[in-house]
Amino acid sequence: MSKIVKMPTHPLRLVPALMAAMCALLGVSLAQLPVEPAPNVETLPEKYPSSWLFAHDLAFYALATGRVYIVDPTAKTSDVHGMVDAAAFASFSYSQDRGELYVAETFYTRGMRGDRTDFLTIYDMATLAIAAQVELPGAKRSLSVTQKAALQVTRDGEFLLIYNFTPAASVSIFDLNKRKVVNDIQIPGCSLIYPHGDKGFASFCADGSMIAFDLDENGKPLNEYRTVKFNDIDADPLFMKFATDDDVAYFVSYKGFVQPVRLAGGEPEVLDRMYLGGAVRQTSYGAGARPAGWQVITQDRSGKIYVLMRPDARDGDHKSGGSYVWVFDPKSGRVIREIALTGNSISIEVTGGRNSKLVATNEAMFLDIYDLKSGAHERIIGGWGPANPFALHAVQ
Amino acid sequence: MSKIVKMPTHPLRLVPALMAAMCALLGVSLAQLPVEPAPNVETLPEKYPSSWLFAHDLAFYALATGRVYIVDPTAKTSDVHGMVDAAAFASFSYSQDRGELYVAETFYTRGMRGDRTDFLTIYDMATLAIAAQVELPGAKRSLSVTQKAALQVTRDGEFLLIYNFTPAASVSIFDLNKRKVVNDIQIPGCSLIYPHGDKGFASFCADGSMIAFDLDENGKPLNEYRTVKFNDIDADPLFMKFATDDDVAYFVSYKGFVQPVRLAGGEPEVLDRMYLGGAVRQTSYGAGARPAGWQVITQDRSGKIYVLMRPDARDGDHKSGGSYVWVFDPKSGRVIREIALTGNSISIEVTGGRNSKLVATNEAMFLDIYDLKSGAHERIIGGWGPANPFALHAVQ
Amino acid sequence: MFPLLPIARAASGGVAGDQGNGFDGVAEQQSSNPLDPGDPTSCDYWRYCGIDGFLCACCGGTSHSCPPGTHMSPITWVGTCLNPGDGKRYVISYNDCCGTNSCGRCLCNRNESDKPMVRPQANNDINWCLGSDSVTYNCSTAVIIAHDEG
Amino acid sequence: MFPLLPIARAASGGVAGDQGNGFDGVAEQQSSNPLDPGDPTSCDYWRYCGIDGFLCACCGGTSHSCPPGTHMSPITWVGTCLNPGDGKRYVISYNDCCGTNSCGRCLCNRNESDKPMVRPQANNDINWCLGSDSVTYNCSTAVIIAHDEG
Repeated sequence: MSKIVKMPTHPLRLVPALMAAMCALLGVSLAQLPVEPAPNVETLPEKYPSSWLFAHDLAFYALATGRVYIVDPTAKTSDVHGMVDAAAFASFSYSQDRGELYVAETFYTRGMRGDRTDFLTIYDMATLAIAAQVELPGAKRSLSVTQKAALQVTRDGEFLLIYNFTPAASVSIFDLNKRKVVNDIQIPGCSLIYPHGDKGFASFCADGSMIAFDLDENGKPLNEYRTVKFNDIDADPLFMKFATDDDVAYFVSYKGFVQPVRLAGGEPEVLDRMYLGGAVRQTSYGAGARPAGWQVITQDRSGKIYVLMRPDARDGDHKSGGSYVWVFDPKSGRVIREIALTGNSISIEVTGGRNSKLVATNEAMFLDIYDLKSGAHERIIGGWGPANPFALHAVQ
Repeated sequence: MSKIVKMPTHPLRLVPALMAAMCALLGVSLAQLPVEPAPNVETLPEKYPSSWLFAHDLAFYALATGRVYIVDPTAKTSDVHGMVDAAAFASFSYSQDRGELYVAETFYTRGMRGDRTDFLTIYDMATLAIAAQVELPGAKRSLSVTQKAALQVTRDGEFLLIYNFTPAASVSIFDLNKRKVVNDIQIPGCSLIYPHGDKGFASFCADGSMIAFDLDENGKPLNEYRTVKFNDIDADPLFMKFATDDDVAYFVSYKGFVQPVRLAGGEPEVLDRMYLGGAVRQTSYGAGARPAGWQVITQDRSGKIYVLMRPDARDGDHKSGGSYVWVFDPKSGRVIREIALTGNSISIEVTGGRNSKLVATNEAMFLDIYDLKSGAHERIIGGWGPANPFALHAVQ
Repeated sequence: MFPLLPIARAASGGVAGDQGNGFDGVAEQQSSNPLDPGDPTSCDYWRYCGIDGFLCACCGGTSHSCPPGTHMSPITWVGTCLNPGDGKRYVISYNDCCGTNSCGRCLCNRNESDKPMVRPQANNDINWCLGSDSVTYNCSTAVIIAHDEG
Repeated sequence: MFPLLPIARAASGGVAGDQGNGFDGVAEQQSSNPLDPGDPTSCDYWRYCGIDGFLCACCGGTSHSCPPGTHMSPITWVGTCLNPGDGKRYVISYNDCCGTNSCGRCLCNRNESDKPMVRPQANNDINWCLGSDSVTYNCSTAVIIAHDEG
């Protein structure tokens, strides 16, 4: 893949064909350890194990240079398998079925300035080579701290949904077969994207309702729905991070209510809210504990909901992180378990496979790896300089 | 300077003309502290005080996003006055006479990839606005850890000299009046740029000699000179950082020799080398102390040479930094003073003005500020995240 | 270790009025106006009750002005903060300064008025440089735009 | 605080054979070949005697291969390092891996064979991605290209 420098006579050129000459020049011969081939570039499996995780670095100290690290929290060696770039408040998603990673990102022709172009960059999962770079017209892609709801694949795997904010809000429908934007849907006063049915999405709206769309095969709305106003943004707003169990999306509020919404296509169903604090079992903290952090909610493969909790939280602490994870069983409406973290953390995720882990981004921006079964802290993964892995995506 | 978003009816628009409406909407009135104007952007003096310093951040954790901070080491408040971008192993220089900063930098059309373009970016010193962006043809600009000798203004202030390495070595002559490259001079086997005479430059060559050119007003070589071989690259090479006193450039070797070269135009004059260690007076370390670090040498306004020294240095330690600065008087050939640093440091610089400071980049990538007269450690300046301020440029 | 975005206030230490701004290597700036008390280079300065980013006062700007060479964003979010100097609440506009790379100094995150992105005009997770010539984010200001009578 | 370019070895702690690679949060990789002893994720691994950069072995590559999605630079500098496994010196080519942003892990700088830039083929201050499709630097390898008979 490397291009040979167009300087055929320059002595510095070190390509395999010239190596023998180089060795002769240096008075060397073949050694006991074998000479190693170059170039030599690693590859990855075409589908990633469900024990893996994507750690999306916002790169707050150099926002144009965000990254998504591919992490194996179960690995005894080689805990990071590679990375892809994710520029300027990028958003990230992927499709195991297609073997593709998706990065919606923003470039300037001259680094920090010049002409803006937005791209959807598609990577081959096995090689991390760029399979396609598709320009997203209109320079309207949403730019915010990295979060999953800014870029979502529809449940049928056909469309990638891109959230736009200029501050006019819209959603671009990117057809993953055609690799192009097939429609833009205006969602005035509404924000972010949650999968709805097989081929549709929902958004939160500023009046406290949700809006939802069923889409046809061309990305055009078949139906548009508007729920009742159930999100009390003034008094106790819902975080916009979400967990899912089948077709139910779970949200938590600043004050610790769990709000399920069935997003199965058709009319969204706002289910009964439950109170985390009111249903505590075997927990250290009750009153005063609140969800706090960035990615404050996630799920395991059995449908349990995990919420990052801050003891003695006060107003304004909702992003300050938490040191406990409460495991909530939506079937019983109860907190069934508490996992004590080793320190304050801001984002959580649960990986799959036989060896499931609870992964938490801690204050030092390292990942703490906990055994999901025992809750024991096993190790840390990080050491990536100023990286800010705020968004964690377990491989599904 | 801000562009108004083209969404005249959107309620989020917060421009001064709409502020009254906004206040009415929020039920507010003017306060006791006055309402403050927006937009509001600071400016700087047209010439910078000689107490100021440029701290050039390589940004090793995100190389596309280097920066040059404008620092006042004497300030009780506002120790950083601003910054300019410096992308991808950029090189930096400036002209007080023209009131301009110069950044030679490299961009890709898509962040880390795409088509490469090199630019010389010219900033107005008073506003830090971009005065010109001139493309440098050939994608050949040298990319290395930041250092002064990669970009130099000729002593007459007419030309900016840009070092290129592909690995073919050349120097581009950029006419600062015409704001364009007027000539390229090939310097095969030679590296970096040192001002020579009023309008010329010298370079170090791989055979141990220096090459030098006098230039005409069009940037064409009038004369080319080659010195004897005085740089013993195998046994005791000279660092390529330099100090200057009038038309003499000073270099130090790995083992602690001082090598002056008169670069006054015409035939360069290789002057007698002197041994730092052999002329020690009032120093803590003698044998075993060697120059070590990155910017290991600088000068004050009286022509004294400052060398960053590492006690008990061994082979391979030449970039490991030092904890002492030796002040060398070229007139007497003696080390006349030793300044003990508070810790290991990698780059040094001396600022001017009545209140001169010795500034050292320490291991934590903060600047240690020492009073030049007393040698007392006064304060630290930094807190700039992962920045790597390896090159320090005192304002002259 | 690194100061962080959502919990950067913890790294700043101290409270308004304490000695030091809590940021190693950053010169202090004590206000001389008793009606506007505190240090604009401290995360605890009263106006910053909902800020999220690098403090422009540490970067060549002030609490309410941008560093040279940047552009102040024309649109942003607003919150209210209590001024201990006069006991009154002010409406603060958190204008970002845009067009150059992150300043990198004095990272500060406080969320007293912050609401989720569904109410963008009250949210600090959005890059408010979105309305500027370049969306590249350098630092954040806290501009007094009104007195909150509410 | 931050590990640094020219003095990053100090931050790595330990020596070859000690427990731990010296980088918090990076899994170890002990060699199973007695002829090639040490941990490729440690700055003290024998091949790295002249390396300057992020170790590819911590980034999805190995001591002598690049992480997926990067390109190995076709030109670079060479030095020699002593292998404690067989007591012999090897010629090592420090090929950079290029095309994506800095890996950011296991920053390591050692300069045993390093000469100033005037001898570029023996210098590690140069961005050796200069000969690649993109000069963007991700990490550094240490490839055995020969046995040094000299």
